[in-house]
Amino acid sequence: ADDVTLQLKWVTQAQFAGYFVAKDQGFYEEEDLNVTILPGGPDIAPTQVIAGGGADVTVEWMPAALAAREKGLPLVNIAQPFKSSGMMLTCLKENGVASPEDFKGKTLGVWFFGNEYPFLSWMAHLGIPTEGGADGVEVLKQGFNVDPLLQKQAACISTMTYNEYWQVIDAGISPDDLVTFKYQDEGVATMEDGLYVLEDKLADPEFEDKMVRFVRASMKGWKWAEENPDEAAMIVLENDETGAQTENHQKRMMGEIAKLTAGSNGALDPADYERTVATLLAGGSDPVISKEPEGAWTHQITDKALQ
Amino acid sequence: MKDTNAIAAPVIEARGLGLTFETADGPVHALKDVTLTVEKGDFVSFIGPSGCGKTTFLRAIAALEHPTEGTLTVNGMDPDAARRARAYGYVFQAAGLYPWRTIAGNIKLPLEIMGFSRAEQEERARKVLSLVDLEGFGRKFPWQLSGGMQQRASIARALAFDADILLMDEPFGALDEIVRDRLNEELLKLWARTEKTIGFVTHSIPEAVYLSTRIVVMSPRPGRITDVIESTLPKERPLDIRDSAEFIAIAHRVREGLRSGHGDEV
Amino acid sequence: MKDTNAIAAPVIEARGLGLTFETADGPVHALKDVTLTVEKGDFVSFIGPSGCGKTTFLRAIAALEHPTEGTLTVNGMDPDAARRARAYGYVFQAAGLYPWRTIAGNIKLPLEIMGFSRAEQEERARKVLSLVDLEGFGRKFPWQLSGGMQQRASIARALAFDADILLMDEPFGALDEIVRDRLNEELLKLWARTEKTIGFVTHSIPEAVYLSTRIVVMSPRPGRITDVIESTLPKERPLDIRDSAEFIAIAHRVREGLRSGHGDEV
Amino acid sequence: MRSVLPILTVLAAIVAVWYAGAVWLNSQWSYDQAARAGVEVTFGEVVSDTLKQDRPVLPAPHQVAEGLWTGVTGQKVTSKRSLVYHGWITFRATLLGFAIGTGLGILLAVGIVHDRAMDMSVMPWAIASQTVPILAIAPMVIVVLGGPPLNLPPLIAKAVIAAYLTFFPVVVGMVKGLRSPEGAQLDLLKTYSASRSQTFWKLRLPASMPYLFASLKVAVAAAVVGTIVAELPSGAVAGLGARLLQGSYYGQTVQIWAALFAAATLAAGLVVLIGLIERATLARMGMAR
Amino acid sequence: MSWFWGAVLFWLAAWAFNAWLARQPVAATRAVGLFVPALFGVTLLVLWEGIVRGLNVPGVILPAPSAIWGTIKASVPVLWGDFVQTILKGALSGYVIGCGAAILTAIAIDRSPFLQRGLLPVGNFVAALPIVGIAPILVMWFGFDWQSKAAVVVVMVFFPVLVNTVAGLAATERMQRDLMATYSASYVQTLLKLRLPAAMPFIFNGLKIATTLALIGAIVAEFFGSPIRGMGFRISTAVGQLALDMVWAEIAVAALAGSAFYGLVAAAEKAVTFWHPSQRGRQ
Ligand SMILES: Nc1ncnc2c1ncn2[C@@H]1O[C@H](COP(=O)(O)OP(=O)(O)OP(=O)(O)O)[C@@H](O)[C@H]1O
Ligand SMILES: Nc1ncnc2c1ncn2[C@@H]1O[C@H](COP(=O)(O)OP(=O)(O)OP(=O)(O)O)[C@@H](O)[C@H]1O
Ligand SMILES: Cc1ncc(C[n+]2csc(CCO)c2C)c(N)n1
Ligand SMILES: [Mg+2]
Ligand SMILES: [Mg+2]
Repeated sequence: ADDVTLQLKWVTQAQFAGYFVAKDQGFYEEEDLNVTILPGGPDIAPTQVIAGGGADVTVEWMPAALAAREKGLPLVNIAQPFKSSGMMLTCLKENGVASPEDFKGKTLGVWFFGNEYPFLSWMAHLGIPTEGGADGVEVLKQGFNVDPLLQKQAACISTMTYNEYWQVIDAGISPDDLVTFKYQDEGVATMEDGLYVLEDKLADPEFEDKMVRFVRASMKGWKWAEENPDEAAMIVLENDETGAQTENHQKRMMGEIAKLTAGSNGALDPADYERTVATLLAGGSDPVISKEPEGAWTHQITDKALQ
Repeated sequence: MKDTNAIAAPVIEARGLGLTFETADGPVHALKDVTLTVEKGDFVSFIGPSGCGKTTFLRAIAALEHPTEGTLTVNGMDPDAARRARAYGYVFQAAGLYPWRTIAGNIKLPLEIMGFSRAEQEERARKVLSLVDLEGFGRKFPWQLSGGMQQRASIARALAFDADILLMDEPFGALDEIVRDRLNEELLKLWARTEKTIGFVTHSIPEAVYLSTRIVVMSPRPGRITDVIESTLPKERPLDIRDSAEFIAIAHRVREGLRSGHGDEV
Repeated sequence: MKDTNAIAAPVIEARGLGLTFETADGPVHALKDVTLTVEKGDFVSFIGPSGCGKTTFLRAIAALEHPTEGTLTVNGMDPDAARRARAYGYVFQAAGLYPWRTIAGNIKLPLEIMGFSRAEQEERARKVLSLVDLEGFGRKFPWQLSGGMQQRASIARALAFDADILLMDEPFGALDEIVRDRLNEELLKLWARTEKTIGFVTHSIPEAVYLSTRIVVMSPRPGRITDVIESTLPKERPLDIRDSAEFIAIAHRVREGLRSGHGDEV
Repeated sequence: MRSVLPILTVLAAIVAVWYAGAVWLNSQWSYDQAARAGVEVTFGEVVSDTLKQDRPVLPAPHQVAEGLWTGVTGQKVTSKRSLVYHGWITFRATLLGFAIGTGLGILLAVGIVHDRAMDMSVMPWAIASQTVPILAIAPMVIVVLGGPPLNLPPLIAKAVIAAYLTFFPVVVGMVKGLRSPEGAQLDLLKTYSASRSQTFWKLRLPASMPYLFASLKVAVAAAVVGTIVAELPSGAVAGLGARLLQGSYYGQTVQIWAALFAAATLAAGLVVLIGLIERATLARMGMAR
Repeated sequence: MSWFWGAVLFWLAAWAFNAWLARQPVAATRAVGLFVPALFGVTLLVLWEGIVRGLNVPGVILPAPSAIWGTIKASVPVLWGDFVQTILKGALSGYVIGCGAAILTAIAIDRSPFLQRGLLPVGNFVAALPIVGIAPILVMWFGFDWQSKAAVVVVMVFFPVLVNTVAGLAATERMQRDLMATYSASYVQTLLKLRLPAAMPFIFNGLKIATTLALIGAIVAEFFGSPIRGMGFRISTAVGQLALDMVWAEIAVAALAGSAFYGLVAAAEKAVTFWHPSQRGRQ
């Protein structure tokens, strides 16, 4: 069997159910692959791992991947299992935020570490400076959890539809007390959770073949997970080495994830790509990418995998 | 509480004094059944082999150790009270100057604590420094001086505040014979002039005989007094009194006392 | 200076020796123009006030300091070579036993370094321990002994490897008179028996006179030799020789020498 | 043993302050929740609520104790939910890193003491090395060591980070210790014309032992910290560090504190262990009085 | 490859030169004392540059020193802003509060052996709590700005300084204390004139250890939530952006600031404890 190492963007959770399912259900084995899944975490830059040769393929968000490409690391998107973006800003109603106009003068929690680009683009889009002041917003680098909202250190925080949002709910705040702004709805969505490899390796037919099989098996895993969300969540749970995840949370997460993967067969939709790039290029004074990227995605793999 | 009634109570009075240290290896009887009376103006030397309790006895007088048996009074009070009344100056076996203070600073230390005025401090420091021949060394630090000079500085420190009792634990041990002779003479003069009461520990028989009005011979295990020799020498003592027959006789008696105490060891 | 009628080269020979320490406060002339010849079998005492360079001179002989002027040879070689040839045993002013070694272990230290066999080490340690009256203390650690016992152990350590030259820096300074007398006698016996050459620093005039064939009187600032007194005492010396007129005369001469050297200071 | 009562007293005081702090810090949430629900609450209700919240700002001592207890005994020790399992993983890496760091530190110290050039050049950089924020470079170290061509297992990568924090106290303490012999002690060996290696084995090394043990105690605690830091980015899969992070990510304060106490217990246990070894060694050397 | 071997060669040559220089009589002078470690540092940098270029290490794994230097020059305002936020506001204030509190606590518990026996073991346990665990909690308590960083620093430096101060206050010799007893000095007099001066070498030992801890603490705490400036913030975001040259620029600033901080405390130590044998030996 051929070895493939996959680097995840985050810790083991239902966000990556498709891959765990493919491994657990033997889809990779059927393709004669021996896949190692490396969990990520707040301190792991998947781009760096792949640059260091620690992985063959990685799950990454497109803004970070394009930024890395500009920095000289030629990442290429070979598949896009997620159709929609799950990122949003979640605000407490009592803090007086009802629409984006109300952001001014407020403190907003934002994820950095390469995940700040969609937010910065959005603010640039709205024309709100991020340097603080009465007309701007105060930005707080949000840590790992939703505490800044619960502790009232921020008026709004970044959440994923499938994860942090539910942590806020679990903490005992009812959905009625919350206001959410989905990037998808605001028209500034960027693509999340694509599969990326190094460009020069794609020239190698053997590697190309491995990736074709890998993407095929992974998409099979995703579709299985969409159809059997509860079983998929249990598979994820079994693969969690820290023993910190809970069944309830993972099952719910799987349900939300299924909404994001729905509508993708694995092939990247060039229209989504164009929108992402346009959003990023509008990224204010310190743009994520300064010029239109070239060759940042390919259908080379999905064409073969999905025929 | 001092002797207002003329002829007065003894300055130091020990009755059946015992002091036992509890150690991991069992008790050490540093002093046993020590009885001694020291009158005002006495110059008492303590002599005896290493470990016989000389230092311990002096420390007990200074309330640095607490007797486990018997009674001990200083100026008629209990030693702790005497200490709080700053009844004595103490010269330790080692100089023990504070390295972060200059020599003058070290000498002023007790004066600062006892609340002397700045001017008085300067004045007294100057005086005692010249007494021990250390003029000009006031601004040096202790570690810039030789061992002998440090020892002299520590004597100056004890003299600075002019207590009535002076307790000295081998103060001249580190000095050479000539300097020692000179300081012996100075000490005698000081004692004659000030009528201080002095307790003095030494290893040297000639020194003990030359200085003392009374010589206490001690012996170890347990530490006890084996002999108390009253000196018949006059109060006025030139250095060459040491060649007199009387001196040699006393020295002989001390040596005999020591030797008998030594019988059981080394 | 002694006349070299003997066959061999002198054991120690210093010519116009000078040693200056550079310090932050300027140079200190510890030794200046020191000329001295020590023959095999001599027992030479160095006496003089504190800071006159006695220790420095002994250390220069042992190649622990390096003269800045003049020449110095030991056994005809330069001191460093003599040190490497392990020509001497050295007893320091402080005992300096290693606290993590037992007394026997401390005594075996030089023997281990010089590569003696195990059996030989045991044998020698036993022998020197009894020489200094410390039988039965071999397995104690230094801090379990009194200061005097520690000093004796350090003497035993220097004797253990039986060097021809013995350099001793105030070895008996910390001991009381009785023990000191006994060790003085032992040292004389050892010297007579082994024909060692001994360099001996002391503060005590009687000790210097009692022990030596030659007494070197030194004086400070700069450290120099002011007098060399040949002893006329016989080689056989009972303790009571110290009451003889001859002894007293020599002691007097030493005292005079010391006093004149002291003129400028203290 | 005389210390038992004082320690218990201090612990009791800390627990009392802790409870007070828990009430104080958690009450905001109780009031906010009540306000959101539109109900009035009494102070008594607030207090009892603050001591049993799911996501307290500061969990009460009994909550942490419970977390520790279930973490340790709630399942088989081989279970991934067991604190013992994670503690064991951290412990292994800590010990390996500690061994590497100590060895390296001693070697460096020996070099510094014996070679002037090393003395003058290495020490300032050893100090500078410790000002580098380890958490910043840990991920890179993990990536570099874990990836080709080295492909080292996570255990080694973690141990390297632990060693990085370990070596410094050892170097500092050991240099001090190897230099602790006084001039007189060195002079003695000079009079025996002892070689450098004899001086090292017979004087410098034994003299340095108390210093070495003092630094080893600091170093082993640092090694635990290093391992935990290294566990954060190593994929956050296992170990107390991963537990800590997971707890932090999901706002499971009780889990954080339980992992935190487990880590501190591990470190304290190792320090005590070294203390015992120290006592035994120094007693054998006759240096314990 | 030639870069690589050239660098190794340079390193060997410089090492030989340093070894030679250290043996010269001039080695004792201050200039050489600075030059030797500087040359050592330069050789490390040259070796690093050589390895990166010689082995073609990608810049996203390890940038070359020259690239880092370029970034430093280009981003002075950013670096300065981060320095102010993290070092001046976070680390320094925490250091002063933490060390001050520790010394005062040590003096406060000094008279109570009971408290000392109880507090020190517990203190050692608390000191063993890894900061990566404490930092998120303190960020939660004190907000995301510099106050929480200072709090982390306080927690980190408190116990080392406390333990050292307590040890220092106990470090007087018996005779030195007896001397005070013979003067019947009050507690405060003994403290001011004997025990504090005698404790200084120990206290400074703690203060020196605390400098590096303070820096690490302030930077690491920023990983757990911060405003959008500060060295820890910059490092963690720059890693995510693969801007490793920026990461290393911040690390360089941290190392420089840390060494300067340490040097400052060491200089103060020298001035205050000039009388201690360890300082006297070095003139
Ligand atoms: N703190 C202590 N704990 C236990 N034993 C002690 C202590 N202090 C002194 N001793 C023991 O008490 C005895 C008397 O000691 P002391 O110091 O009084 O002797 P000394 O006559 O002054 O001797 P030296 O001439 O050597 O100074 C010795 O056996 C000594 O070991
Ligand atoms: N390492 C040194 N650096 C500077 N000065 C020194 C050093 N060693 C000794 N001296 C000085 O050299 C002079 C001679 O010192 P030395 O130790 O030889 O005197 P000594 O005759 O042995 O005195 P003592 O009887 O006090 O032991 C003194 O003034 C001393 O201060
Ligand atoms: C420190 C840090 N915070 C947030 C993210 C953003 N993020 C990327 S994937 C993911 C999982 C959502 O459940 C999240 C939160 C990050 N990468 N690192
Ligand atoms: Mg005594
Ligand atoms: Mg001397």
